[in-house]
Amino acid sequence: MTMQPTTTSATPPLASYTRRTLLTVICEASIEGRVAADARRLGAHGYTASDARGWGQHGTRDGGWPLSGNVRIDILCEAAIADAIAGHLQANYFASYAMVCYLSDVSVLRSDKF
Amino acid sequence: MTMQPTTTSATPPLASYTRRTLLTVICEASIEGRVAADARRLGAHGYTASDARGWGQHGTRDGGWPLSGNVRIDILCEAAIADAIAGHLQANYFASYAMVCYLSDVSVLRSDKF
Amino acid sequence: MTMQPTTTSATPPLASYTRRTLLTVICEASIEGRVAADARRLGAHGYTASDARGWGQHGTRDGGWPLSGNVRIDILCEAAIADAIAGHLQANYFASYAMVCYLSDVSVLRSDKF
Amino acid sequence: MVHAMPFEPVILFFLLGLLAGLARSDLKIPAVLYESLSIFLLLAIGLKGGVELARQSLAELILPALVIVGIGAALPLIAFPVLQRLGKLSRADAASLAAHYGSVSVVTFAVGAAYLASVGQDYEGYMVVFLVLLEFPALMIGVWLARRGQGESPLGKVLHEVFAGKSIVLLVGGLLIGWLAGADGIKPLDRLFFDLFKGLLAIFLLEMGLVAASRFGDLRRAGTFLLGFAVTMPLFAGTLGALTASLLGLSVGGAALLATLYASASYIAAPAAMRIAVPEANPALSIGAALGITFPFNLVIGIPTYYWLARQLEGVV
Amino acid sequence: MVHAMPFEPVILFFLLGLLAGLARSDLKIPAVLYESLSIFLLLAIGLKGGVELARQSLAELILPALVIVGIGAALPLIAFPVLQRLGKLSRADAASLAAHYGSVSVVTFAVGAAYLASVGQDYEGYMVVFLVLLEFPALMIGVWLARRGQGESPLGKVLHEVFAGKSIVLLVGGLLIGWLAGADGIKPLDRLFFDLFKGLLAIFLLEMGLVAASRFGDLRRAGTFLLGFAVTMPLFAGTLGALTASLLGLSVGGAALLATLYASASYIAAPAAMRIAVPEANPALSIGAALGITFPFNLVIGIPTYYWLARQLEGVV
Amino acid sequence: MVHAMPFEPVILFFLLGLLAGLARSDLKIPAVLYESLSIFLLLAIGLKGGVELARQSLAELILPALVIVGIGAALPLIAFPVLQRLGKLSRADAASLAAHYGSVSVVTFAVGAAYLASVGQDYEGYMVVFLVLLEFPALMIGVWLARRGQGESPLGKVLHEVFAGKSIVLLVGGLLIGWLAGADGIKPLDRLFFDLFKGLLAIFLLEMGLVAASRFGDLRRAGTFLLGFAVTMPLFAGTLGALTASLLGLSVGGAALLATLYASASYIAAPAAMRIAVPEANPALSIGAALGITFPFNLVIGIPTYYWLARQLEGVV
Ligand SMILES: Nc1ncnc2c1ncn2[C@@H]1O[C@H](COP(=O)(O)O)[C@@H](O)[C@H]1O
Ligand SMILES: Nc1ncnc2c1ncn2[C@@H]1O[C@H](COP(=O)(O)O)[C@@H](O)[C@H]1O
Ligand SMILES: Nc1ncnc2c1ncn2[C@@H]1O[C@H](COP(=O)(O)O)[C@@H](O)[C@H]1O
Ligand code: NA
Ligand code: NA
Ligand code: NA
Repeated sequence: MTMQPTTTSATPPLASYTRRTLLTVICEASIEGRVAADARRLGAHGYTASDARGWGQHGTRDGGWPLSGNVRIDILCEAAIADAIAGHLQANYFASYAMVCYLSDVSVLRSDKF
Repeated sequence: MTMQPTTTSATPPLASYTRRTLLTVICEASIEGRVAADARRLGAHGYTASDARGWGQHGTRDGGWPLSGNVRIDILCEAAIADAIAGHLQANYFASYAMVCYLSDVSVLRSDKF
Repeated sequence: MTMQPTTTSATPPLASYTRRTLLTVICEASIEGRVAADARRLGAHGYTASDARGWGQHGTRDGGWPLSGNVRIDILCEAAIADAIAGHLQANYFASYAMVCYLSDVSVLRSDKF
Repeated sequence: MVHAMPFEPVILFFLLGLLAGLARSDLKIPAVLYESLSIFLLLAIGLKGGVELARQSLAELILPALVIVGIGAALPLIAFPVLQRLGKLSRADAASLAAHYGSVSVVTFAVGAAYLASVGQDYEGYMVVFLVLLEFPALMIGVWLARRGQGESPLGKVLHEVFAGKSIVLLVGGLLIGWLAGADGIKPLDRLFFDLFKGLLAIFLLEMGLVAASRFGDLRRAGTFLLGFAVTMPLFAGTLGALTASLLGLSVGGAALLATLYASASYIAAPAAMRIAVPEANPALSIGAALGITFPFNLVIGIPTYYWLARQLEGVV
Repeated sequence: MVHAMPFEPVILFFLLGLLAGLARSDLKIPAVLYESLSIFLLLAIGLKGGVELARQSLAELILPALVIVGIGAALPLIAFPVLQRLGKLSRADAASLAAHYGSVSVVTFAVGAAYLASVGQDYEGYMVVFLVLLEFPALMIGVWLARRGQGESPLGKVLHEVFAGKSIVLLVGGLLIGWLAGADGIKPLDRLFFDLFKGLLAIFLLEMGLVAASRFGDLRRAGTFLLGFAVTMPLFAGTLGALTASLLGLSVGGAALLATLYASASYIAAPAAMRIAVPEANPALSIGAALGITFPFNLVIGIPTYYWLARQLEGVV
Repeated sequence: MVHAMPFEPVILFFLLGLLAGLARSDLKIPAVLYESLSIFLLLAIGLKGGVELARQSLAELILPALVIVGIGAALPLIAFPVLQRLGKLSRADAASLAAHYGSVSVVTFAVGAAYLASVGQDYEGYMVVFLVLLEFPALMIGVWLARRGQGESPLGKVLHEVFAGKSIVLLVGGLLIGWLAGADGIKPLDRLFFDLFKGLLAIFLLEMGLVAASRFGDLRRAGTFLLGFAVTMPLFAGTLGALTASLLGLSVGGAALLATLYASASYIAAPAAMRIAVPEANPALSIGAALGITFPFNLVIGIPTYYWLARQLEGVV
């Protein structure tokens, strides 16, 4: 797998990008509202959610029934805020809820939005 | 956050990967068709969309009503094309539409497809 | 495009992250079950799927009809397993099915889960 | 005397949705159910109109149609300067609002027809033809108002957006099928399209109540001028509609329905068309006013008022 | 003699779903159809109850309502120590299960009512009021049981979750609309809400069969104690319900329905509320027992048994 | 004389969808509504067949069933060499197309039955049993044709895919429920499953029109041979069906329906099964032909033609 991050990108600097962190949370649909509220309180300026299904440690959640649906939440923000949200989720939900969360580095336009 | 990109990946080079750019656009569902057409015209060879909901600068878009739905669009392409599409979106939609867009680096199989 | 991976992230090490690979597969909805079963057999400990639509080499798949729907599958796992799954998909599905797959590097919490 | 309407059950469903929304209930009507119901309602309204049309000489409809569309087209032209000068709105916002209020709301029409049925008042079944005809002109005028003197005009896009848009396809499609098949041919479909109409309209209104509640927040930005406009404009347009109908010799029921059409503000076709043709207009303003105020106003107060008006004008004009 | 029930067609739909699920068929009821059907069923049950309520003096309902809710509230208090001591379940799990079995299942109620209709047995139409009233207390008690002596109590959240939750909004909303509009006002909606009720209940039960099949896996973890509990508890609660009803002088049909209510375990409101208020409870246990065992048990064996019981008690108490 | 069919209203809905699709309207039937409607149609067809079956001695059905399935199984065996030799298609594509045309289309059957009802022609109610039986054999044969002499054969997968597939589960499930419950037991479900059948079929056909329009593009790749096949094959198969039925002494209506079954091409079960068992076949070819040409052809021209044929053969064979 040739994941050499030192390869420089060939893109011309047409638009100006800034590095931000993308926090992705996959969790039970029933706590979507709480996660969104927590994220807002901890400093996120936006969030996006889609319905999802899947399986993991807590078994199969096939979404065939409202109580078995998952949701995929994406929050684009500064690294420190992503970290604060991830820490908060870890402290408050990991023990009792089906939940996965991970971070990636992305380049955004209009960095003031995030 | 230990995002040291110098860590070399342990994956055996079973398949051969190429670096490509993933352009993600989150925007009002009503302009999905236009964004897709623009992307095709600017050189994208494929695109993927899913329904989404969320909030940001333009308020809450909960998807409970056709006019308030969002869409998440992913386009995998060469960096230069991603840049051209992002620049085009910035020039044509950012002022008037709820829209977010960001780029990430990914490794693809079958690079000739993108 | 300022994708300098050498920029160090400002996030405080509140939570402890580990690097994992995110394998994303976009394919015909009709083979979701088989891809999920293959992934499990090859060592994945979880998976997430959402409905999607799009176009690519195999034409438009607008999801307006069960047989024309796509699915987006995300599998978070160790790089070697991601590679094994990607290789398996390449060998078994690429020739006959509409399918795209790519890998990205992400930082996970609770690395033992993946 | 204005017939009190609050106990008409379909209105109660709207109020239930409104209350549930304001109480932040987790009640949600799935978007797909909303879409399915609107497909049903549009087809059913079209079919019903088509069946009535089959009983009618089309030639006799041409004159009334021209008058009704002509006077209807005056509505956005009257609303625009009011919005721009008195309301101090930007040209784009004024044009977009003019288009919303000049066009018509299919569901308001359906509730008006249900109201007439519940008070036992007949009306011309072909009114649905005017519903279809009144949908476009205001949208064209709105785009023209927004773009005047700016060169580029996306009228072509708007025309396609509207004529190939799903509301028109379903309304006109239903109309044609009803007209071709006639009452007898449609009979096996009555059980779905006619018998279930009011029940499904009730569920649709429940959802509209939820959506209207979620739009109340937008109204804060709107200011009092817009609030006043959202109530005055339908009353003005409704009066114009009742007068026009009396002039054309329509029945009392027909006059009440034409008043309802003129008074109603589009919140499906217009927002979609304006979003594409006049993107710099703020959709929160127009949808907030049309859906948050004018729609409930027409349901609870407007429709009985227009009916009362139509009865006063009977034999007068 | 216990009336055999397996040939009642709505039950056959449940069995079809169960079999399809166990045979790993790819049959899936889309989640949106499930939600749409449950919106329909809740509204329809509410409307029907409201229409009946309009025929009733409300004052006469106060005493029976108090007795029925009071005795109903005893159910989770009885179940909790049994689950904790005999079942060796954690406090959270015992409290959550007590809440599930103390609360009620709307669909079990609907099947019970359909059963009575099919054997030609009348019942008090206002029973649906008790259905609404019995939904809450057990959930409150469950939260209290789980949190006793732990300081923080999320009762407020649960109260909002339940009262603004969609089942209550739709049931109570339907009840009020039916009550305000009365049988005559509702008539134009009958074609949807009453005529289609049983057919749509059948499709809903098909889906419940599929869901129940997918929950059988959870039962392996549950152990034999829980399996026994999931059958014994409804029989005990059903008997208590039939006795309470006879005491209050309800009809045979009313007694069978109250027994069904007490015997039923909630699998919609309770799981949602417990997931938020008692997150450390394992939802697989409670949903597995309520939906995997108690629900099918009540459908096939329980309801005819409670009806038989109600007839035995007639004139005795 | 062939009965003209274009004014049969359900066909008009198909044409409306076709036109809307070709005009690039934004009209979309949500996928979930499509799935919900197909669940309804399959259950309703099954139930209706089951109720009729309950009036029938099963033993008498065995011989006709064997003949009908046997002759039906010849269809893919005849189509395969034609497609491979004359059409110069790859073995996989020829086998897949043979499976599609050998199997049957439930919706074409439903439209055929609606057509007979609208011209007042009776037919054997148990025809739906043959619909179920004819679904499988061609799929098995298609897989066998594609895999002959290649060792590995995924017949097991296909068998599970088909027998546990949702169309069979719903059709056979409905059949069994209708048979067990009988006409009286099913009565409370009539309002949904029978009264609404034609209206919901109309909405389903609207969607099929949209889908068919979106498949026209695929046909360009197909070439004229396939276009001819998609019209000739149903005429040939329909004639074989009418002859078989007359031979077996079925009524005129039964003969028309069996002709329709033989003539119809599967576009639900077959594509799903072939995608898994013969993935190297190009689905655009088979779906384009079956849905883009044969389905509309059967609706508008085929069905009246088969009915005409059945009447010509009456008393002749
Ligand atoms: N390794 C994984 N890759 C992708 N998604 C996962 C993974 N593990 C868990 N998930 C998703 O996160 C949800 C909750 O995970 P869990 O808490 O492990 O049950 C699952 O239902 C999946 O949708
Ligand atoms: N910071 C963010 N993180 C994730 N999604 C966002 C963010 N900001 C905006 N979005 C999404 O993009 C849509 C449009 O954003 P906006 O233009 O900021 O209203 C929102 O409705 C969200 O779905
Ligand atoms: N370049 C691309 N970017 C994003 N999604 C793609 C791309 N190419 C293909 N896809 C998605 O993958 C599916 C199958 O791709 P294909 O095999 O190229 O037809 C398409 O229907 C799209 O949803
Ligand atoms: Na108007
Ligand atoms: Na109970
Ligand atoms: Na056939």
